[in-house]
Amino acid sequence: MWTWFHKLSSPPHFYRLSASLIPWFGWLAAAFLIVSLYGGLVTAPADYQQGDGFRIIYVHVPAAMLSLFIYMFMATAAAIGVIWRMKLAHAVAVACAPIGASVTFLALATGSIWGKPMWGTWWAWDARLTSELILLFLYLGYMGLRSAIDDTNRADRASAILALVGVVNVPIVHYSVTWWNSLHQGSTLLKKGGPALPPDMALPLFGMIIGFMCFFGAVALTRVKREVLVREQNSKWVKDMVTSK
Amino acid sequence: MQTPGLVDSALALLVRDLKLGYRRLGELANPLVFFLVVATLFPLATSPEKELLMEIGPGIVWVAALLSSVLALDTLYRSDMDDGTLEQMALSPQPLAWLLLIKTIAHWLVSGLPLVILAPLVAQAFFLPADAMPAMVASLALGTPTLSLIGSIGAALTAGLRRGGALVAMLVLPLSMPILIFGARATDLAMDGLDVTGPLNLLAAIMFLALSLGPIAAAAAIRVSLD
Amino acid sequence: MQTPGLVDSALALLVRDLKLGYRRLGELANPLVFFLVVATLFPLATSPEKELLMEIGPGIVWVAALLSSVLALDTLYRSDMDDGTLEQMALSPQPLAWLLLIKTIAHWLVSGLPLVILAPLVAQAFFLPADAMPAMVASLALGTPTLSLIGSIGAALTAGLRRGGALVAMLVLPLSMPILIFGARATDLAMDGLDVTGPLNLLAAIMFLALSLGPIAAAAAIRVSLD
Amino acid sequence: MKFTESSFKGRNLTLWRGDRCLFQNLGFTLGNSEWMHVMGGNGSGKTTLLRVLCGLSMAESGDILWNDRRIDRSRFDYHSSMIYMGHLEGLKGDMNPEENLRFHYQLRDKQAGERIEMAIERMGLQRCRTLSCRYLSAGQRRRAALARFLVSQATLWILDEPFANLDVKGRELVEEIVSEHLEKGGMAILAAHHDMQISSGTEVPVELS
Amino acid sequence: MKFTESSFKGRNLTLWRGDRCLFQNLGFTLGNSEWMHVMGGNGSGKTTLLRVLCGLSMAESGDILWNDRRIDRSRFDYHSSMIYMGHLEGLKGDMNPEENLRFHYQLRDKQAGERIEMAIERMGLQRCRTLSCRYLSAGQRRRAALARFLVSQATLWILDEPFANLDVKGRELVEEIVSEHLEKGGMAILAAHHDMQISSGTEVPVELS
Ligand code: HEM
Ligand SMILES: Nc1ncnc2c1ncn2[C@@H]1O[C@H](COP(=O)(O)OP(=O)(O)OP(=O)(O)O)[C@@H](O)[C@H]1O
Ligand SMILES: Nc1ncnc2c1ncn2[C@@H]1O[C@H](COP(=O)(O)OP(=O)(O)OP(=O)(O)O)[C@@H](O)[C@H]1O
Ligand SMILES: [Mg+2]
Ligand SMILES: [Mg+2]
Repeated sequence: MWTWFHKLSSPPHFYRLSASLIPWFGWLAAAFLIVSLYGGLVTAPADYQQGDGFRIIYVHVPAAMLSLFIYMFMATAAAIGVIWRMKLAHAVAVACAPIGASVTFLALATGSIWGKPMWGTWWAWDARLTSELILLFLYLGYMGLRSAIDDTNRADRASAILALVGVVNVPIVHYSVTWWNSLHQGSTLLKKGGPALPPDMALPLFGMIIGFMCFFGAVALTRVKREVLVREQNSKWVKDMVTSK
Repeated sequence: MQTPGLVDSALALLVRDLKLGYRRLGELANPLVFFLVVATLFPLATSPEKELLMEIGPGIVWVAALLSSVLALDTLYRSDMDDGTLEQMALSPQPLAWLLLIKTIAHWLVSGLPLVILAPLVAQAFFLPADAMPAMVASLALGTPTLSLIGSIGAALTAGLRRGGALVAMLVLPLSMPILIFGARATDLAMDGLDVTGPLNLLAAIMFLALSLGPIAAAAAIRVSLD
Repeated sequence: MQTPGLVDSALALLVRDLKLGYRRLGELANPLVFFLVVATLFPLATSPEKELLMEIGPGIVWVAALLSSVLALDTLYRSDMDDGTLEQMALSPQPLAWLLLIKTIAHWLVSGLPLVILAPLVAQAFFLPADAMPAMVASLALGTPTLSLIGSIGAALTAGLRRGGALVAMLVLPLSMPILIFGARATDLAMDGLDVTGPLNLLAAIMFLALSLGPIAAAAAIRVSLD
Repeated sequence: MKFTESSFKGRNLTLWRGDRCLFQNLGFTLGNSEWMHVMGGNGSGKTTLLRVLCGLSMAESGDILWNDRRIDRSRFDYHSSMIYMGHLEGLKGDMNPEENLRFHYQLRDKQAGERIEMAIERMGLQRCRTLSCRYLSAGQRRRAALARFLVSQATLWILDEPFANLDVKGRELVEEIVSEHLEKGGMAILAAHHDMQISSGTEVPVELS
Repeated sequence: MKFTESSFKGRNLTLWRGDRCLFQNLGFTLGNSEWMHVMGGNGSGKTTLLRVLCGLSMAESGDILWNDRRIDRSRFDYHSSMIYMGHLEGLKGDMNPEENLRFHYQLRDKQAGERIEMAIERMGLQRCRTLSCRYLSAGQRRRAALARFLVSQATLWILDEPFANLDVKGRELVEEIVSEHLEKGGMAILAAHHDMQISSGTEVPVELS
């Protein structure tokens, strides 16, 4: 276990590993997304209340879930980076932040597009919506703090602390619908006793979620690869690699 | 040589910070003045109608409290950082998190406590019913220390950077939004004659969480800033 | 040796200050995010009802204006004072008042202008009617420079005399109150479909007064601070 | 008073700043009555090394041991037995030298009170003891910071360019004080461009480039 | 290049700080190729005197004359022909040395551009020319501030402890630069605790106590 951990944390090894993993994630994402989109947009029946408008769920829910997942992932990486002083983990956290911010923005945008017909307003100051907005601010704050510190080492550690502090917001986003009576609808997918959706609606949704995850994997690995290269630009293995090309 | 205990060192630091705050009367007045300006601006900017003022009163008090505590943040560690006293504190045998907690408390005494004391005055100006006053003061008393504690993390993260201002606010405000929501909610409930223990308990819980975790995060951040 | 003219030196200083404000392109987003965060605080603290938000909207925008000009004030001269660049500026052949005016303009470009540009967005979120928008933007465009200019005098006084804070508040507040009142009045009038030229003319007049006297007062204050 | 036997060791210290290696595999051992003279031109990394030795900065790799325990694992022990002065004096401009000194020791040593008087006198600060530090001259500020060492009973002294801004008498005074400290069995680490006339103790030179 | 004939005079300068008289009825005359050596222990008032001579502080009484005109009456003239470096370097931490130097001369001299390159090289700052000044070492910051003098074509140089934080080579460099300046007919006012080896020009000693 430890040797594996150590091996993974060596930049050249990670670089090669990620280079071989990216295509896998990429193709899996493409496959899942295409199939589920077809399932969601074509074969799934229209909702008896909302008609075809509900189909935005296939973007909104995966994006919203991913926004939370990426934050946890980023914070975990940052924690590993701080505790074990592993630079690679910091590189992972850095690479995740912009993706997380974009996905959060996507969730907010699709949510408000959906909210207009459903609630009659683009935006309401409701617990779920607000905490999701705070999540976006946290991502932006993370990136803002990084950009304000020019020394990578220092920026890594400072922004990691911020990411860890921000973790308190994640359960608030997730449980906001349970803790406060909210405009936003409650948990339907991960409810006890199975999802409260008919299978031909739910299956494509799960497919989309997996597809989004794989897409995140591919983009994140690509960004980490780039980040590692920039950080290790003076090291021997990068120079060897560049000159051997 | 006999190292002073936690209480001795805390007292010394508290006295020093209060003394410095008192010597710089101006800095002490800033958050206060700002608080009053924000509060008086609203009747001027909107309209002096009683119903409206009553409705926005608690919210305004809270926003003013939040903004003025953020405003004062810049001075929390910056000056100690610039003249090297913070690095001397980090090299003392006392735990850094403890020292930062004391500094934050001193900061709250200078910037938060006056707000708690002044709030009834402002609330009066906003025609807040007298029954709601205790709830509002209680919510401020429980909420503003948390604001200072969260702010202290932000200030610690940006202590080494020259352009703190907007960045600190950007880091701190999102995290302090829940306090604002619960604080204003408590006063709202009290105005409607409802039970306020719910939000007050929550504020207290958050305060204790912030008390236990905030200084540790701030200490870690200061060590990074000093590097 | 050929001493650069007023325009050359002004351009150089402007570019420097803007560069320091936005060392990285990403930092351009900072005031934007900050303003949005501040704007979100109010509905959170009061209530998200449309009528209420509509009524307090202009007030909120003006509070944010005051806040961002006060928040950034401390950095206006303090950092140049602490690292000695201000004393080098005072020793340059360029008139000090001119240099300070340029610095104030740079400060407004960083802290005031984004506000003027973003105000319609925030106003939208507060359901402000579209007809009132031009008046509001105009009032901000005329009012925020004055806030910066008045603030610059205060900042100059406190730059060296660290205990002059109370003095600044006393100097800055009475002077900036009228701006806030007229600014918010203009928007209010426009919302009711009335003529806004009165307050706007007044704002313009105050701005020109501040433009001509502010830098001279600030330069005198800086010379005292440097002594 | 004699200091108890202690040791201060560095092993394999390496530090990069940007794309520049300040020191690599640096090692040293310091025992009682030994002083380390850190030499090197401007920008060679003396200040950075001293901050690493204090525990303010972290080296990329390598260990620093106080009495054979890593300093980041025994912070209390280490920081109780060391004292540091860097380029920044660590004086509050709104407090006078005496208040500054007193506060410094309120976090460190309960019994320092009596020695503070003596330290102010010996550093030649009698005339400005009640003057806010912001009005002090550069050399007077330096002296106020150095007064800490006179009060201190720490074993390890770390001084970064103690001579900067001092006049001739001031410099002699510092050499005298350090010599006395070494005589009592203390250790010192000094970064300085000048030659130092330290009359006792053994010099351990470290050259950075 | 030779400097035109100029004169710098002080007459009856008196200054009190608090209850302390720093100097009283101080007078001096400085002509081309002369340099004033301001001496005195810590806190004797050297920095204060230099700031008065710059026009940053005001003396209680007395006049300072540049080419026989009071400096507060001919600010443009005087400030066009002098350059000052104090205890504070006047560098922005967020800009690199080159940007700092360039900005300094954008307010003073349109034609300084070409000389900036040379100045950076001569001060030994090639390696850190693109590094933000906040990351520079104390000596490198000092060098960056001194680079201004190499670019300058001002007649009167005022330097407050130019040697602080510099290494041996740096100190020799400063002496060299000042000597060259004096050879060209410039004037200099230096406050320093060290002995200075200025190989040309005439020394005008001023002792404060
Ligand atoms: C701007 C507005 C909106 C925001 C910020 C938002 C945010 C979120 C978030 C963060 C989640 C994920 C929660 C989690 O994984 O724990 C979520 C899930 C969901 N959202 Fe939204 N949402 C918005 C509008 C809407 C609207 C208008 C609808 C439809 C009426 C909607 C329907 C759903 C559904 C069905 C889920 C899945 C719930 C589950 O099974 O957990 N959302 N939303
Ligand atoms: N981020 C960075 N990138 C590149 N170089 C850096 C960075 N940060 C610091 N440095 C360099 O590291 C060195 C730090 O030097 P340090 O302050 O330790 O020098 P010093 O020996 O104390 O010098 P002095 O005698 O001038 O005080 C400097 O040369 C500086 O230019
Ligand atoms: N308000 C005041 N009251 C009393 N004394 C003061 C006051 N302000 C300054 N001083 C004294 O005036 C002197 C100013 O000295 P200055 O900074 O000019 O000294 P210096 O010769 O440059 O010393 P150094 O060699 O240490 O740089 C100091 O002795 C200081 O204590
Ligand atoms: Mg150094
Ligand atoms: Mg001096």
